[in-house]
Amino acid sequence: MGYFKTGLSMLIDPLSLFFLFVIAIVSLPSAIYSIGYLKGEYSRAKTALAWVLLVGFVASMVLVVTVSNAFVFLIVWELMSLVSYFLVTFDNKHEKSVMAGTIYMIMTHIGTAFITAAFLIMFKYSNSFDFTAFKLGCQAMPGHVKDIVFLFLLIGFGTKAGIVPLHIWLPYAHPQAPSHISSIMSGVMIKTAIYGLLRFVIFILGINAIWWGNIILILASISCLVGVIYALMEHDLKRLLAYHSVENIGIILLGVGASMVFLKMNMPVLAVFALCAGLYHLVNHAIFKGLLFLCAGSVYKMSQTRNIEKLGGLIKLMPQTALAFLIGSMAISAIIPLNGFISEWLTLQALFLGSINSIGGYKIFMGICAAVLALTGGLAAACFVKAFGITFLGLPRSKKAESSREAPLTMRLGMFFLALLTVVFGLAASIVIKFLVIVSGCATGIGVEKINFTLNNFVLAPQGSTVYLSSPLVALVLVTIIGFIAAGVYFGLGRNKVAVNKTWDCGYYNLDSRTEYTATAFSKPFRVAFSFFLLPYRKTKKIRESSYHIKSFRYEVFTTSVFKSYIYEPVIKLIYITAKNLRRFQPGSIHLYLAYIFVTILLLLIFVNRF
Amino acid sequence: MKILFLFIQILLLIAIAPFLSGLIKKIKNTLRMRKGASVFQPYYNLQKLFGKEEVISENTSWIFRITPFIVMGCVVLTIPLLPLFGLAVSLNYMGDFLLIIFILALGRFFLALAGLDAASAFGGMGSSREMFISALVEPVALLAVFAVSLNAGSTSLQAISNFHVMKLSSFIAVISLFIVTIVETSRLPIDNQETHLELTMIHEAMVLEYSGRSLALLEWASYIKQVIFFTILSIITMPFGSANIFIYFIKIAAMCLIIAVIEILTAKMRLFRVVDFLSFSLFLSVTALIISSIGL
Amino acid sequence: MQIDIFLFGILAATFSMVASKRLNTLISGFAAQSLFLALITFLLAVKNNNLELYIVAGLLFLIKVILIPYFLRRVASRINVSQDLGLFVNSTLSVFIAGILTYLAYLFTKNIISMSLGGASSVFVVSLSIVLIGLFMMIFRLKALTQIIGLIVMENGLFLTAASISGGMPFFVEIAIFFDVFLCVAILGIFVYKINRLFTHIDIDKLTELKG
Amino acid sequence: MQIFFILAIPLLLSIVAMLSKDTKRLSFLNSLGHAIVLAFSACLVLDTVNFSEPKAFFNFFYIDSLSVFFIFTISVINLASSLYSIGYTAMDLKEGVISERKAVKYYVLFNLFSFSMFFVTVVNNLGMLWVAVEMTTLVSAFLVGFYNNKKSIEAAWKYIIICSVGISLALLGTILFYFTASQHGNINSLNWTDIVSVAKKLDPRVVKAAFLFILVGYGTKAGLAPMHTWLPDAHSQALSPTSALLSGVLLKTAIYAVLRFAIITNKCIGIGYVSNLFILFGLLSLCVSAGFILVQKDIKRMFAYSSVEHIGIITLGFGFGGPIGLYGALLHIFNHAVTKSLMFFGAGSIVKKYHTNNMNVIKGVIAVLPFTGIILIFGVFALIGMPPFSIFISEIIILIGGFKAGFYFPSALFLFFAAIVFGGMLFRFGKILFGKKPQDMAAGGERLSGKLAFVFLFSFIIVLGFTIPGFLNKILLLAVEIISGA
Repeated sequence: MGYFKTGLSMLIDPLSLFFLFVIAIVSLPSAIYSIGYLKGEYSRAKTALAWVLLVGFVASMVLVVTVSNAFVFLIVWELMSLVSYFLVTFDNKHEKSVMAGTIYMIMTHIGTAFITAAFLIMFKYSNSFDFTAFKLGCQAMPGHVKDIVFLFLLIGFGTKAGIVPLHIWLPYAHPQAPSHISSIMSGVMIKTAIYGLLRFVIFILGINAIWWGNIILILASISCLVGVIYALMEHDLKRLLAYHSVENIGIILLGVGASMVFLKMNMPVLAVFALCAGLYHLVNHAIFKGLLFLCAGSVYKMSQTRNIEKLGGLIKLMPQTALAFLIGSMAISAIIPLNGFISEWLTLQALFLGSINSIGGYKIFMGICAAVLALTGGLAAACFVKAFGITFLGLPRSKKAESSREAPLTMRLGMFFLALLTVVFGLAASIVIKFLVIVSGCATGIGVEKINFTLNNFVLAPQGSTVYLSSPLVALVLVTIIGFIAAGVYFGLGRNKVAVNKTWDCGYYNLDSRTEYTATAFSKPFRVAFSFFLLPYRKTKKIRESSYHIKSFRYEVFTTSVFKSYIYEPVIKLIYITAKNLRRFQPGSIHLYLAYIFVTILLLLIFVNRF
Repeated sequence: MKILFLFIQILLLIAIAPFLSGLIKKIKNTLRMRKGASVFQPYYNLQKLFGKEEVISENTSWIFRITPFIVMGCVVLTIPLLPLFGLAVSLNYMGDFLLIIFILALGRFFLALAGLDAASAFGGMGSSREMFISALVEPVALLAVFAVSLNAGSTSLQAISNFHVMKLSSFIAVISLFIVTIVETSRLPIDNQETHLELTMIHEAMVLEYSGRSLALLEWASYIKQVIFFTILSIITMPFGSANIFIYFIKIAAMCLIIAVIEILTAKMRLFRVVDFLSFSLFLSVTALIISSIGL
Repeated sequence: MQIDIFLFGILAATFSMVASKRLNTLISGFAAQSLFLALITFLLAVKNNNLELYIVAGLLFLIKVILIPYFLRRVASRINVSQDLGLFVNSTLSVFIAGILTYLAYLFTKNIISMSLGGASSVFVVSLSIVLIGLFMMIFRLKALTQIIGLIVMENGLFLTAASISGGMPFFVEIAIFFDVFLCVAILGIFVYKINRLFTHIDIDKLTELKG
Repeated sequence: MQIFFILAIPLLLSIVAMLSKDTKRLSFLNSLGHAIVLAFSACLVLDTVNFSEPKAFFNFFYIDSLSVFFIFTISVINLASSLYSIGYTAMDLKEGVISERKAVKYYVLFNLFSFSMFFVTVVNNLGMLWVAVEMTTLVSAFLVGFYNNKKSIEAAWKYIIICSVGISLALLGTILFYFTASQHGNINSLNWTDIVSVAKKLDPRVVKAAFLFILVGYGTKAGLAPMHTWLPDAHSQALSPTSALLSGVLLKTAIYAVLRFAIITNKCIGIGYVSNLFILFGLLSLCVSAGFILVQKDIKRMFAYSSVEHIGIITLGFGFGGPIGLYGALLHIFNHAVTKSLMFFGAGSIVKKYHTNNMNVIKGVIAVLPFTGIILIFGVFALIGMPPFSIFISEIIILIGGFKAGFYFPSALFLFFAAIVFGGMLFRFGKILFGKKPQDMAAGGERLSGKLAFVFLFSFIIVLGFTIPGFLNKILLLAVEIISGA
């Protein structure tokens, strides 16, 4: 049984280091944040448990990205799921948490089953679980087996990453965990799936056919759109963010998928470039999603609600959290000059360059992917206008929101650390990409000594193209211009005369928080435009005083979760009904049971020669 | 030297922007057989607004206050990217065509937030619609840019302002970009700059709470935005004589004429009809892309 | 030759059990079957002049012909069970099915055993068919007691099979099996009492509390 | 020589129990006795590992590494169960569910039961093997019907009838083996060692048919679908310590019996035949149990079906064959025994506390029984095959065996059904373990002896999740050699 004498052999190459870095930059602020977050929420023992789980969670993720043996990988991979299950069910007094944990765990397990199958097929060809042996073994693997392995790995890691339609667990699980954990789960844990894809599909398996890249691009595009559309409909702040994780995984995979296509098209420079774009977005998403979850957590801790329809006006009550959330929102909406913008620009450029350099259908295909990305960006911006605007601006919509105060210092520290990083990764793009090139080279196995995507430390310049982008310059010019304008206005016109008054109310009403625009109303145009997909429906309820007089009228609008109600629920129902029918075969009659034995032996005797 | 030219370019565009708006109004009025206000009316408006006291809602936060500056800053920021006068210089190292889309997104983002800041239902409605339409416009714009850039071989604006870009696909893309321009400049049939009827307005609803110099800045910014879009269209469709300031003005005036004609010929659409309209333009963009991929 | 006659006797007894509708007939049928079995064993013992087989024949007679039927009758009378057996399948059909089962046993023997034995396998046919019929009785008869009888009919069949093969199994194994069967019947008897006490009937078909 | 102590101590204990009156002292003595048995079996394991020669006594006992492995498994579970019994019987006595005399009777039966199970694994004669298996049924039937209520008597009746019928078929199979051995092998012996030595000469047709009877017969006892029907009834009605024994080791002794015949069959006609049958029944068991687990509301029945599932996995492992598959299957036997016993103990404690088996009613176990609850949540994860627990390791080894041998489709089905079971179990147990505790229920009330049993078993689960100790590895490898006939 030499296969299992594994020990803990490590593989630390640029790819692993990159992921270690991502883990570190999100886990650290989250840990600091949790000091303040956990205080007063849980009992002493539970707080200690939270710390233990946090450490275990981070440790398992570190192991996932560093081990060099597939068998050990599988173990630490499941370990990571197990620890995160306990974190999701941490508030286990709520049935919701337990349910979320269960859904999460089941989906993850299905994914792991596929990964296991893929590993075992690879093992059959390599006779060892070691990565290097895997790599050697995969060279001898026939093409169609490679295809199957790829599909298994895609489903397996896709489940963890939350690719549509395997994303179903994500909006349940992420919001239920304590917020600092949500931030790590969304920021880092789902990225380990990307690591898995890079490590096992690109690094070890090697790309066999161009349709691998295509399928990833298609799934990525779908994930982008579906994620952001659902996010727009969502009024639970943390769930909203969770859906955005689906979207952003889609964007990351656009880069990865494009890279795979280019690899197969034998365009190494572009492949590296596209992968850089994907990886850049990966680290960016880790940063700003971590940040947003931390902010959402402090909103939740301070106001005790995550429903944005109950929030509002928090910018005055918790200004620093608001600022951090605003920065996060801008980053995720790809607003200049923050980091989300850089990676989205890079991805668009990668798709564009791919489009130029390829022929025929791929020109259009890449273009459509880029268009999807653009649409996603627009919708994401809309969503975060909603999220920030409804939560932080205007008037508080409930007593709970009115009574919130600024979060404790440790929490703010965690948030501002990440907020700072969004700026740094926005401005230092040219430096970051130099490292990413090395990482991509490691993943794809392409020599990257001659590949350079920067002009100097300030200007991004994709090789083989004449476009440039300099985010520091953009920021500089923008600040200068605004400064000039402000100065011009101030010195040209003098001090502004400002009168503070009530909001214009058409002269009729006293406006209060009940007349504010709501999140539901905000998302209405989107609901109507995407009604073919969202299938919205209404529930109205009249409460009558008498048959002539309606005392109050309740109106709620819902959307149908297409994947849940048309894929998962029917499948589960089918399995469940089959199981129920199966139950009828055991009605308690011993005569029947004896008959089973009788029939079994008869059938076996009849078909004895078939075995 | 280059910096100086850029500086002039920026100031010039800022300066003429209100005039173009006045020009369009004048053309419209003339076509309608009306006398109408002077072409310099926008300048008078701005002057008046700059001089007025500002009234701010008590519900607002700092977002509301900084937004005019950011919006203005954004539109101005796009100007140095355009390869115009002075041997078609531009701040090419700063970014490319795509950057313009991203820059405008920043302004829009803050404007929409400002709409929500005053806790007024009008503002919220405006923000919602603005974000809705702009989200739908984004893929249309991008695909059109994509098609044009494919012809140019680069998304760099300098590369685009070249004769060899002029292909069939570019023209189809330009039609699409023209629709984008109509949307982005709040023109009929998407939006109506002249109405304050609450159920129809989009851009005006967002800035409803603004007054005084803030409003002046926002108005001015929208004039500039209009110029920028006209410029982009002219660069692609008529890639000649960009260095010559008079030719440039003639091209821009032609754009104004077209816009004015379209405005008097159409009525405003229902909000959800816009989706169909934009799908049509998306279809155009895709067609452009397909034709371009064939090489035409 | 005598063996064949006795074999026929066993088969006849078995069929009569299948056809019977009353408990007492059933028990008598079982006694008859066991008697024929004992006789066959005895014959084999004479033939091989094997002391062990004599003992086995004696034990058979003692336990299966006398003791177990007595015990079953006693249980039946003690718990005052009705004589009606409760049939899922009426007796005509049952006999017909039993016939089919015998044919199946014949087929099985022909295809599997005879080939390696080279003829002379009628003992095997009969014994296998008894096993199958015993199982059939357990499946299609409702009462607890019939199930016990079905079980020991199967056991008889097995015994016959063993005996038909080169003079039976090793002696101490036979004895152990004997002992085991007897114990089994006794324990089942105890449970019949318990069932009767708790449920006031021994209608096994109605014991369906545990399901699914 | 240890084997005689291993056999004698349970017998002795049952005699002591018959004479004893003081339950409390008896229960401690019982645990002590089984601890000694475990020590002896550990010695036996080490002995076998070091000298690896099979031992035979009186032409009756035969002990090779396969038997030793089973003996070790049985003695581990016996000790755990006897530890748990201390608290369990005390509780029963306190609540007045059973009388003092009945408690004494329990210990008599307990020890007879363990004796019969040990006996199964050491006899050489296949006829005696049959007798021993039948003995385990007869003794444990009383343990199943221990409470003498309607349900338990019904369960016991079904148990004894179905298993007896099954076992009769196994006897037929044994006779057929004997037939061909004497006809073609020219030996007049039912000793396994003798038949194995002439295995090549046996008539393949007869062996094929005989093995079918063996598989269905002992398979009934092992709980292979569709002959598993007695199993949930018996397991759910037996006392919890007994359920653990039934599920943990009794089923495995039947597997042991099948294995002994499988070795002969493999030698005679090659491995394909047995392998296919094993895979068929393994998958069938997995399928059936997965369905039943999904809709099960009774906590103990749920575990019973889970046993069917794991027996299916074990059978599948043996079906996949090859050194890896066999190794995994054997390891799984041990892992499942340990884990399932733990779960039955946990279920026993829960049922004792909540007085219901219905999982829709049970809520907030962690709040009510903190120790049990926490051990149980890990136990559930262990049972459904999560690392770092032991069952994951053995399942993955079985899967490796399957892929290695090219059984892709069965392996895929295995993964599929395992996923269903995973979902079903997790769904149920998430609900009962977490949540608010019922208001009128006092927390606590866990006994030290019970905790000791939990810790004892749980340490195996954890340790085997990380490493397979050298002696166990060695004994498993030796047993694999025996099964594969090398």
